[in-house]
Amino acid sequence: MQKLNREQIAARVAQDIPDGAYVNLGIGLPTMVANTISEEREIILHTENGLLGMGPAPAKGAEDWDLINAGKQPVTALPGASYFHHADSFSMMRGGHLDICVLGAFQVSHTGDLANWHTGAADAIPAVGGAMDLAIGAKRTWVMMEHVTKEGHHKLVKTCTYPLTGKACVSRIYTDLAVIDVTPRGFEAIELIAGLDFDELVRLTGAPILDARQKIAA
Amino acid sequence: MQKLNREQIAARVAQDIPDGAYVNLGIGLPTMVANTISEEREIILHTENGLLGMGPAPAKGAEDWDLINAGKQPVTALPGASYFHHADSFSMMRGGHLDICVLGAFQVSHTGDLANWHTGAADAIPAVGGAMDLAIGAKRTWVMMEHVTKEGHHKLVKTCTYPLTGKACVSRIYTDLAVIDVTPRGFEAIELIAGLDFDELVRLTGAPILDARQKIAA
Amino acid sequence: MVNKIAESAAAAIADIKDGATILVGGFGTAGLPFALVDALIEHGARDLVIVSNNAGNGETGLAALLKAKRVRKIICSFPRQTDSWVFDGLYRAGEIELDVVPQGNLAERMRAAGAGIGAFYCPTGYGTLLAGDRETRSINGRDYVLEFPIHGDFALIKALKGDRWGNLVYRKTARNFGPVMAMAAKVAIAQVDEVVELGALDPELVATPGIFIQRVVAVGIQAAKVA
Amino acid sequence: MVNKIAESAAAAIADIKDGATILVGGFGTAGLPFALVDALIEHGARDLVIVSNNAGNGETGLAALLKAKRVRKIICSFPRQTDSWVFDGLYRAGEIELDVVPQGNLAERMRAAGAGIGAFYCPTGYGTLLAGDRETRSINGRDYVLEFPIHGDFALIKALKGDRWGNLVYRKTARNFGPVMAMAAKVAIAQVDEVVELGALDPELVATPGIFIQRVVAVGIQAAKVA
Repeated sequence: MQKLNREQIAARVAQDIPDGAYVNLGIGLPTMVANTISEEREIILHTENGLLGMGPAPAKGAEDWDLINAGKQPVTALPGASYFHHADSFSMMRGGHLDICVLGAFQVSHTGDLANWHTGAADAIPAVGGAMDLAIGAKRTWVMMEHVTKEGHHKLVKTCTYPLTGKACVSRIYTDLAVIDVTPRGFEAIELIAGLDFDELVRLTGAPILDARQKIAA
Repeated sequence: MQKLNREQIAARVAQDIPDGAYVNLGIGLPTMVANTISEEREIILHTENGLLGMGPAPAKGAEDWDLINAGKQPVTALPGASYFHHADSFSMMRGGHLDICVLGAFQVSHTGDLANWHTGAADAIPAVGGAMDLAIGAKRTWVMMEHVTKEGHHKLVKTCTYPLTGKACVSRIYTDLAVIDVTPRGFEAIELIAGLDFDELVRLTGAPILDARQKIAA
Repeated sequence: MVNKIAESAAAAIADIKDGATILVGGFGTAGLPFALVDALIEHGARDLVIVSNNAGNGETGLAALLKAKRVRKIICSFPRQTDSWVFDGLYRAGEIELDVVPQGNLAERMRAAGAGIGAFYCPTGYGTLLAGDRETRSINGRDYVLEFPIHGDFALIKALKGDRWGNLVYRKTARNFGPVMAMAAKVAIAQVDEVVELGALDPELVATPGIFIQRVVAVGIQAAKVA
Repeated sequence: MVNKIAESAAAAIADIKDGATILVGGFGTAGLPFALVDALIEHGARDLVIVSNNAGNGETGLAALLKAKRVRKIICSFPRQTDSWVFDGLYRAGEIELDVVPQGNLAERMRAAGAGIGAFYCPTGYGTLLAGDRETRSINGRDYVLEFPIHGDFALIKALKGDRWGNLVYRKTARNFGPVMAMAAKVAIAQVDEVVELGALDPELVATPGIFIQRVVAVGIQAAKVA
């Protein structure tokens, strides 16, 4: 069994984004999804600091620091792009106009609660940015993360122990081991990487998880 | 005693509008104020259908029906004008950004209640437009109207009998007989037309009115 | 390829069902999407709820839709005009329901729908008939009325130019309700004078980003009103 | 003649008093009004409450204002960044108060202030720490948190061009918080690369109509950030 690396998780996410979708990719890991979308596909990327139709990073030396993404990295604007202010930009999220947002996470509960903004550590400086707006705003909120922490702790859990970003907002999780839907019945694995036993996935998951691979194939 | 005609009331209102003020002139009688503002003065007119920097009516034959005022008459846009949508336009009112709005009225109470949108008649078709937003939104709401009705009924009253447009919103009233402030003490006349006895004004006013002419002169 | 261009006004509105709530742009005739409304009349959907600033002018546009008896209810700020005889007649005959909403509340309630706001406290209309039995609240000494969003199943709006992503630019005061209605409807349909190539619109000038628009149809220049 | 052009950044901000609440535009360094913030540091006002998306980058702009110990409290969405060491140090030393607000709520609460909305029900943050002990309400099966406006005594923002009426156009994603902060402040001050003649700005392109701006100062082109 070979776990997916980050690029492979990103590519797996990209595969499920329909053509024509309006998508926001959260800062950090999800940003990598953009690089795995093939050029012939037309997916319209939103960045919450006021741009729809975000293009790839500019060539070295061609950076325009008035044209950045949510991670404050220089980007480009595609033909068809538009600029708008923050209240309009967050209306696009909160109003349910984005089809998908992809976020990183510390923990996701089997009811879809998301924790991704704060470790709860006493000395941590809290910083939330647009995470809470995105989590509850998009039509579908997908999470992209490693299945367990570096220390081997569960990240798919019954109840998040870290402070929440949003309640019952995650609909699907892409990990280095599996693709998991969050349903009224809890976690349902719809895809496992080659060579991974379902029992092993159960062991690595901190809440009950159903094998729904047949359902999807059917 | 010669009552002011409508043009004269309009001119009297215009005289009190400071240079540089942002002003909305309600449909009907107040629209006439625009014509009495001398050309060398710079007053920025707002029309709630999405224009700031409204200019005079276009020349005959030069009408552009995409460029109209709240009364749906063709207007022009001055250099420095801007266009915006309705939510932004009414934010300008409701957010207290307009310095003055001038409205017509059926009745004004001595606490500043305004009735100008509905006669209350059973068979009347109600229509409010932007009157309620304007009445409560501008920094100052001025009313411009005849002092009494054609039938001789009071229009300055203790309590409005017509349905209200806004409560405690009117700060000044310009009539064909006087200029009246609405204060915590009620109506206060600050100016009477030449030849009008104060006692006569009292008779024509349906609520207590104080003579505040000295106060202003002092 | 994202392509929101519909081949005709008829095609653009074909899935509007009886009973739909439709936000119709325009202030008087400026910004009124005549081609889409004409297509809707032709289409035949009935029992409609219309949200628009006015209730029709003369015998065309919204007035024609009303005259064809397709509208069950109208939510608007200013139905009564010198040329609103079609509405006036229906209203006096008890053949149409009317919900009068202050103009700014109409705009803000649609914006709230588009922006995912559940409700908001608004000072407009406090203490008046139009506040009805709505909740009120005093905040920092000022009185407010609780207002809820107005959502549309469809929006029919008019813009100057559009592209295949649905980006729109408007013309002068014809912009009026277009941007907020586009936000507030499940399916927002724009008639434009002209469809332009992707990239031809200045991204700084786009007043309605394409995310708010589902369909665009070019109808050529339609004057707001012949004087 | 209406003339909102100030002769210098120093003159534009001269009446900012100790204890003022100041909305500072920008997302990171894009749209950050460096010249106005530098003038504010020079000016010396202290005990300030700053509302801005971030809490300073590097040693310039907001970070320099913080470093000069002029800020009592910051209301922002994302203080912690790779280059926010000035803020981080003050925060850990207990020398600055922090109020973290979700980014969209920050924008919407300022818009509400500018739009005369008393409060609004917002789904963002429901069930999280950041909702604190705010009122909540379920509307049509969705849970909302009651959010109140954020007003500013002053706003300091950056735009590309302005005119003597205060009309502004912005550049790309440097627009960010400028328009909402302009609405939300009693005195909104814009630094612009260039002041242009009245009538030189396309009235369709003006993103902040002059009614929301009290002062404009030309400072020449200030790059958002040298990479």
